[in-house]
Amino acid sequence: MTGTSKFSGVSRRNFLVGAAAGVTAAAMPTWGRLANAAGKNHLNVGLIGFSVVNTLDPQKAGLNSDFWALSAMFNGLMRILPDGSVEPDLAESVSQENDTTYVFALRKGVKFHNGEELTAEDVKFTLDRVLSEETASPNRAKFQAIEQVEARDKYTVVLRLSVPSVPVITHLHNGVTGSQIISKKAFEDMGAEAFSKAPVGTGPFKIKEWRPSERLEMVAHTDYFRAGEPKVASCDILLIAEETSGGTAMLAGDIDVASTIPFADAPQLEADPNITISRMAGANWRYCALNLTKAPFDDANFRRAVSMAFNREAVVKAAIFGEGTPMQGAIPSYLKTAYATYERPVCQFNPERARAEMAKGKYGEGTEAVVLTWGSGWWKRWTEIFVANVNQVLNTKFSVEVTDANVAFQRYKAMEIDAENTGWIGRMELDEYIGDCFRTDASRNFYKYSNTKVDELIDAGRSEFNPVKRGELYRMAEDLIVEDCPVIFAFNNNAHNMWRKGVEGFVPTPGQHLGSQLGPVSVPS
Amino acid sequence: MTDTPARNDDVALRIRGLNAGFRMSDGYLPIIEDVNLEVRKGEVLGIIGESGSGKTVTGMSILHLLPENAETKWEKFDFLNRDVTGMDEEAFRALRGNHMAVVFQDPTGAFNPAKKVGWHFHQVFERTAVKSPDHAQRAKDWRNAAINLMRDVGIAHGENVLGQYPHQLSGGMLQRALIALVLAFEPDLILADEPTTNLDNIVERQILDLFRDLQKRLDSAFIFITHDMTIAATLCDRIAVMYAGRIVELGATREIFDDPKHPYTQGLLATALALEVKSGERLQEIPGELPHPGDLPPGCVFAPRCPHVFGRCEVERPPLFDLPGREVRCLLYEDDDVSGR
Amino acid sequence: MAESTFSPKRLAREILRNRSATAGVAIIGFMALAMIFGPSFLPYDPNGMDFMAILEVPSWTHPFGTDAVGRDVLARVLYGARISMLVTIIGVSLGGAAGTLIGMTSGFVGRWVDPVVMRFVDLLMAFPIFVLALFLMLVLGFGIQPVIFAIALVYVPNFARLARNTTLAVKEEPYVQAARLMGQSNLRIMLREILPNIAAPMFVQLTVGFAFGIVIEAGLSFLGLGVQPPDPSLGVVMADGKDYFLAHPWVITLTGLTLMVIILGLNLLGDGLRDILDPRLRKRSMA
Amino acid sequence: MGFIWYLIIRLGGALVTIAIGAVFVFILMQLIPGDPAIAALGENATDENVAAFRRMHGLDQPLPVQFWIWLSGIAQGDFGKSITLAQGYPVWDLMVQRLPNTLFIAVYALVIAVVISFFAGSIAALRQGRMSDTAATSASILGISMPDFWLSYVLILVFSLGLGVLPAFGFTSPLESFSGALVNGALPAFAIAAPMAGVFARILRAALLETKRKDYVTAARSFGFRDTFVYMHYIFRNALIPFVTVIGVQVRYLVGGTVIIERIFGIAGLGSMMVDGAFGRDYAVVQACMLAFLVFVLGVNLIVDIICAFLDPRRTH
Amino acid sequence: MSLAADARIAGADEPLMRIDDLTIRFKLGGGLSGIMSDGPKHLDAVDRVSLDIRKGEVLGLVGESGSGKTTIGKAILRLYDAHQGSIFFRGTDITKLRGSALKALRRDLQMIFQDPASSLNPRQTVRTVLATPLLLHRVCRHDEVDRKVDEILTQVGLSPIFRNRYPHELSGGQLQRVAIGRALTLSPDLIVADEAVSKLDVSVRSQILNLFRDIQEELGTTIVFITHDLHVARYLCHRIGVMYFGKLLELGPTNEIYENPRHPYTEALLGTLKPTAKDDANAPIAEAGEAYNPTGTTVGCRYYARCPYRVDHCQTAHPPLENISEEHKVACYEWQRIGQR
Repeated sequence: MTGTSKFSGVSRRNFLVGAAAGVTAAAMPTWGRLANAAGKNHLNVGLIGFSVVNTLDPQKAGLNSDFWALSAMFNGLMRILPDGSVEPDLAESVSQENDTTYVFALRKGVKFHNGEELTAEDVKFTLDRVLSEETASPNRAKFQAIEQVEARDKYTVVLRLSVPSVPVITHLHNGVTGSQIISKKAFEDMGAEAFSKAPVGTGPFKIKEWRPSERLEMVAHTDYFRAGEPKVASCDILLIAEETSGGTAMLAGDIDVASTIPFADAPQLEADPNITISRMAGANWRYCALNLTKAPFDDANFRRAVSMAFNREAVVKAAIFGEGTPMQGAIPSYLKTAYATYERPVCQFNPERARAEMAKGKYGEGTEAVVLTWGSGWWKRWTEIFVANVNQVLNTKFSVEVTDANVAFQRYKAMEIDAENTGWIGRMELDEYIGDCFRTDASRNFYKYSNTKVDELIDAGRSEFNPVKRGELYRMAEDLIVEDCPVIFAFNNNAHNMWRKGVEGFVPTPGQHLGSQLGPVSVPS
Repeated sequence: MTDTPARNDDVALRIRGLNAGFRMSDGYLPIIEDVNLEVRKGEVLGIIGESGSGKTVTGMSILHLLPENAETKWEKFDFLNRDVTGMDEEAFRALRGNHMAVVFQDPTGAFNPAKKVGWHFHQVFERTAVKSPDHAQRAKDWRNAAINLMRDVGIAHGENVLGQYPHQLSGGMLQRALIALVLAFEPDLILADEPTTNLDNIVERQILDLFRDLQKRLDSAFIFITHDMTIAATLCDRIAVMYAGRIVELGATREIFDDPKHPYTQGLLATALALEVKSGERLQEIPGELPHPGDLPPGCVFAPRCPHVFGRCEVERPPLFDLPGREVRCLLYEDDDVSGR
Repeated sequence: MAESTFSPKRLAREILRNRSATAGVAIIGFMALAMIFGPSFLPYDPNGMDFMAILEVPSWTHPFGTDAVGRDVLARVLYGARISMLVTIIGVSLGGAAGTLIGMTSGFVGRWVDPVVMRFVDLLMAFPIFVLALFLMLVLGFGIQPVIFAIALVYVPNFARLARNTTLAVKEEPYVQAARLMGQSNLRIMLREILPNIAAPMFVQLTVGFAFGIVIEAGLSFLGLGVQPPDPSLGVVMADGKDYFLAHPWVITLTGLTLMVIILGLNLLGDGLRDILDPRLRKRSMA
Repeated sequence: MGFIWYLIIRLGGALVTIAIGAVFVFILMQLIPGDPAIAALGENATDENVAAFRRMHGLDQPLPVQFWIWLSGIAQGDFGKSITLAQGYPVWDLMVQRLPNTLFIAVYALVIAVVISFFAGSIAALRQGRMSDTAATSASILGISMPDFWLSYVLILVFSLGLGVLPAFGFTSPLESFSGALVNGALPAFAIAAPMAGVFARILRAALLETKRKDYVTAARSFGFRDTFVYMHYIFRNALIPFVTVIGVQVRYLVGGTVIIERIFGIAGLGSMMVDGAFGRDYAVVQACMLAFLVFVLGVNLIVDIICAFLDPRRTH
Repeated sequence: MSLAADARIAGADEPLMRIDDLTIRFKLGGGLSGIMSDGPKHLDAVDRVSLDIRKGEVLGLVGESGSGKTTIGKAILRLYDAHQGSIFFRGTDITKLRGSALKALRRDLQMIFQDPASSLNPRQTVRTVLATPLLLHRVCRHDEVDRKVDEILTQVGLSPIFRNRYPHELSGGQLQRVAIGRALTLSPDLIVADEAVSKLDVSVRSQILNLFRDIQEELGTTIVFITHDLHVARYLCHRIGVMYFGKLLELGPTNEIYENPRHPYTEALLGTLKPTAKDDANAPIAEAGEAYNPTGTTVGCRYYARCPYRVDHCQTAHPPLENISEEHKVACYEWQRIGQR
């Protein structure tokens, strides 16, 4: 941020009339708009498409946006790299005493924002807090395998598990996990409520002011354990609810870094020499969940027919402007070890086979079903295309019902639906795509899918430490799931990140984790 | 002052061939036609007519105060021996107030409701300041001047009235105050447009007495517009009777009352006076109704109601015939015309 | 003389004589024709997706271009305008009818009913209009029927207040007293004597109500609360266009322009009708 | 004095309306289906999470109890705490952050609308029937016919992306930088102001034309006062009364407009907070916002009434 | 023959209607004015008035605006509720009647309003206006309605071609005829005519007055004629009641009132009738003092402030209505001094 705000970069656009549009970058004073910005070493980060960060207390937080913001102020014991591999972060090393006992040696001299040093007590306190029923952490289920957390000495923490579990280790990273390490002393001094507004972590930034639904103002944590980070003196995270506004804000130079951009605007923004866009397969999957307990989706033939009647390419092209890939299962391509590279016929658009498959089942043409959806334009659009597409091929009478996200999710949880378009984003752990969603009685298996073979494969995968073998196990489970077709797998959309010219050090992740990536980011002075 | 006309004649106002009407959404609506009037200083001319007869339009035409959609045409308009026909509006504005002023029918409506009575006096005295150095001096001490004037028109506690808003005063009181405002101008011509119609009987009488009294004291020319024959009889020197936008008869008050020529005047007097003299018999009627100005009969406008109507009346618009001391717009008197037409 | 009685023929003549009413009728008439017959002249189904023709720039084949799924925007706009108009007209009319009934009863009955009803009307009128509509949508759920209901409810207080005030004025008219002296029942007086005489301002309010009602519909649908896909309404099409407005601004701008023209027509018509039907204004023009 | 009494009674009436409004809003909120726990806890939440959350925030209490707690809190100036927008954050603090922005935009829009309409309305009335009247009148009706949310996008297209003279997004609190707020608020304020300016201009024109026909104007002209004097002291002065009254009526459209506009321009105001709160089922936040809107509308109407009372002595004396 | 001369008519001893100690109270503005004023929150528009209306007579109620004459008229017809007192009609107190009894009463009592333009529903044809009461009260069968309507129209001097006209197509005089016709449809015993000719033009007024007289003579209908026009009152009424700010000040046969007024207010009112010669300086007919403030707290005679005869005693209480002769009643302590000038 240079202290001038420019509205350049769009002048080539052909839709604007008049020579005025050709005027290049008129320098304008910021008018004190982003007050911290003027001439200082300041970073503005746009959190686009979200209007709420509900809490800054990692153990209470539940929303993706909560974590994307608060992760700038915290660290986990582990961290995850853009390629999906996990490495120690606050921990210096992890070792295994036996199948179910893990020993974490903590980094020494790590300082919390309040100046206190990080000790094993803080880690134990944090993890006990996630596990405590009283805390009611939405992420508690992730750590249920932990039986005991022990602070062996000042810098050693021991986790004892009930079963061997790879996911538990991954979930200790600074993402949508709830395991970010907090300062025990600060928490006890401040009390839960004050802490949730001004948390004390070890992260590169510390909170200055939180203006809910508007922005988080943070300043550099000068004692941050990674030398030389953060690179800027201060950083604001701005909540930009309207996706379109995110694009205009970037074009106008109001933000330096952003996660997500409107799919439609990607080429436009990409063409701007002042903006860098990164594009990668995102850590997400989109699908249509089906109610397996009632007609018509209690019939596997019918489900498969629908899946084969569904032209995923069209949805990718029209709903998200080509910014994604059709999916043949739940695992996104970013998880390379498990990603299926071969074709699965059930997930291939093939009208004839679809009709033939339908003919084998209980339900035929004219079958009615309501697909529930919610949310923003492109989300509704893909529902629309999906329904129109299936109706056209199978001559069914599917229809769309729209409600708001809250009601939609409530009805989804209670399975008061025929079908609902849904999906998960920002998940970094393989098990979250298969185990959490398809194991019998798993936390997100609302459609009550159950297949003992799948369960066995999942259990094996959870305790397999070899990444390649582990990927194999999950892919095999996925093969079985796809055949049963409990949901209609749809697509995986690209994860975009963008930053302005001169911004350096931002490492985009498939999960679009914003906060955890801000430490090394610098802005031109 | 440049706009003071020379006073070398006692004819204050002379109008010839006044026509006026309104542009409406559906075309032009003529209201008055061929009005000729003359008022001398110190004289009271009454204009009598029923509603819609055009008497108010006549009055407002003289002051150039008709609404914007009005059109007027003059053959001749002399004011204080100066030809003001076609005078530009700004110059004419300078005449208003200081030389010609109006007392309106509804005194409540004539005051700016947002301003106190005193403000009105102040502004009026300021306006008169251009007349002479004396007036300018008086404008400085407008408060006392206003109180004095109000005393003249029968308002005992003028100082209180100055501090009040128009709506706080009764109609009678406001009418007195309005008259005081008009008197402050010492105008050469005062037009009173049904100034008592909205007042209760007793107050009406008081205001009429006030007019009578003023008229004796001032040498201004008066035009008194009314629909009430009785009032006209007691107040006016001469009377112009209007019907459907035309003056149908004009002459000295006494003569008109003693010997009305025009059938309409005759009918009007008969019906109006019948009530007063209380014969107890059936009242005399003028049959029929007033014509709508947009829908006038082709001939004499009174023909459809006239008991003496004959053939030509229904096709010919009669001109104003000059009779000795009288002007009458009726074909019955064609032969009596002395003008030699 | 104030003209206060209208036959349809006379009304038509008056409208033709009034510039803004004529313009309004012309615009609304044109839009109505376009809405009713337009879609059948266009070779496109408003919901027909064509993935070969995504987001095409306006051209002769697609005058308003195409949207993200290759649907012809003009077809969607015309069809959507039909839905928008229908939703608005039904909603505002329902609200108008209910409001008129409530207001008229309140004003006519008086006593304790009037202050109670009016306090509630005051309350509803103290809420920002769009906020109230938004809330009702959340309560009622999304979709066409809820929008109609929300628009109706939002308009009830407007009409109730107007009806009540005009009723209070008309109630004191001698002819209403005369009707009472004739022994007419209250209901009969309301329906026969009062209603016809407050109908003109209510009618004017109705046209003006349509104009803002369609904005409410579009706004709600724009926020994703109103009419839902696949049915297009003007708001739905605009909300769609909003998603790609940077790169493909014609969808939102042209749809909005159409909406504006419709509102303009309604406003002009409302203006004209006010001139024609409001006896107060008419008398003045005679003065 | 009479006027003080008038104020007290008006304020009392407003308080009653607000109290009924509070009940109304509370009931309305409860009628909305959905669950704040889902909004707060996200997709990972388990049933026991949800139960704990409901318990923690008193959502398991019977409605009358909840209402009573909320109402008695308000009586002590405590508007409760946010649950899904900013868990544990006092609603009052949120309001304090947001209110200046919304007020600023509303007043900004109002000022723009009044200034534009003042000129457009006056010109139209003074030159009735001429070209400038036609132009001003047409512009007004065009303005009225423009939906504000659409206008926002058109303005962004032209002024931000096209000409690059005004920012499309972001807003500075007027408390931080007034000039910044003026520049950043220009487009949103104008988007809200344009339709209102049209309404105001038409009202002003009609009021001026009506006042022009009043007897007292004829009387003033009969006194030979200059046209400008008559216009200022008689015509304009008295036409202000209906003009100001209409501003009071329009406030509910104005404030409603901020709901969408704040989202489009990314203004952290009450309107956007209320929408977020409504979608998040953050009862206390939404209720407080609704009450704030209620107070705002009633307050402006009260001010309008007071101004009218001063403009029109018939109302006070 | 003068009607007024025939003051005592058949059945005069037995009043058709007896108003007893009637008070009509209005709440004063709930809104601003009520809050702003320090005075009482109500106004007695009619204050303890007692009055007999005799069968077959024309009773005139005269007074200025605000005197309560219209209020009494409407109270008789149950358009206002009595705050206190009773109204006996043929022996029954009608102030408490409701429902069907009230509806039955409507047949016997009718009203004619001041403004003919607003007394007819602008959306109804003349036929509808006249047929509605006929059908509602089953005066005639459906197939007889047109004949009956034509009969009524003829009775009030209108041609049957008016049957299908709307009010705006009729002139003021014609409208008033229709209104009179409507009042007659149910052959009422009593008609209240409220300023029924004051909005009419002079030339039309006599037509309507004649119509009233014809109807009265033909049908013998009792009429309460409310007017501020003293000429009209004298012409039409057998007896006159003079009202002032809610009080009945004087009541007596028309001749008696006009020739021998015994209340100072009546005297002043009648004083306004005397035709004044143009040059005749008149003694003031009433003091210009402030009128009685009906919302104020003044006790004593309401005419006190303006009364030239006032004595201290008048301030104690408003004088009661006393019989000064068999037919003549006055509410004045000093009545003996009046009329002696």
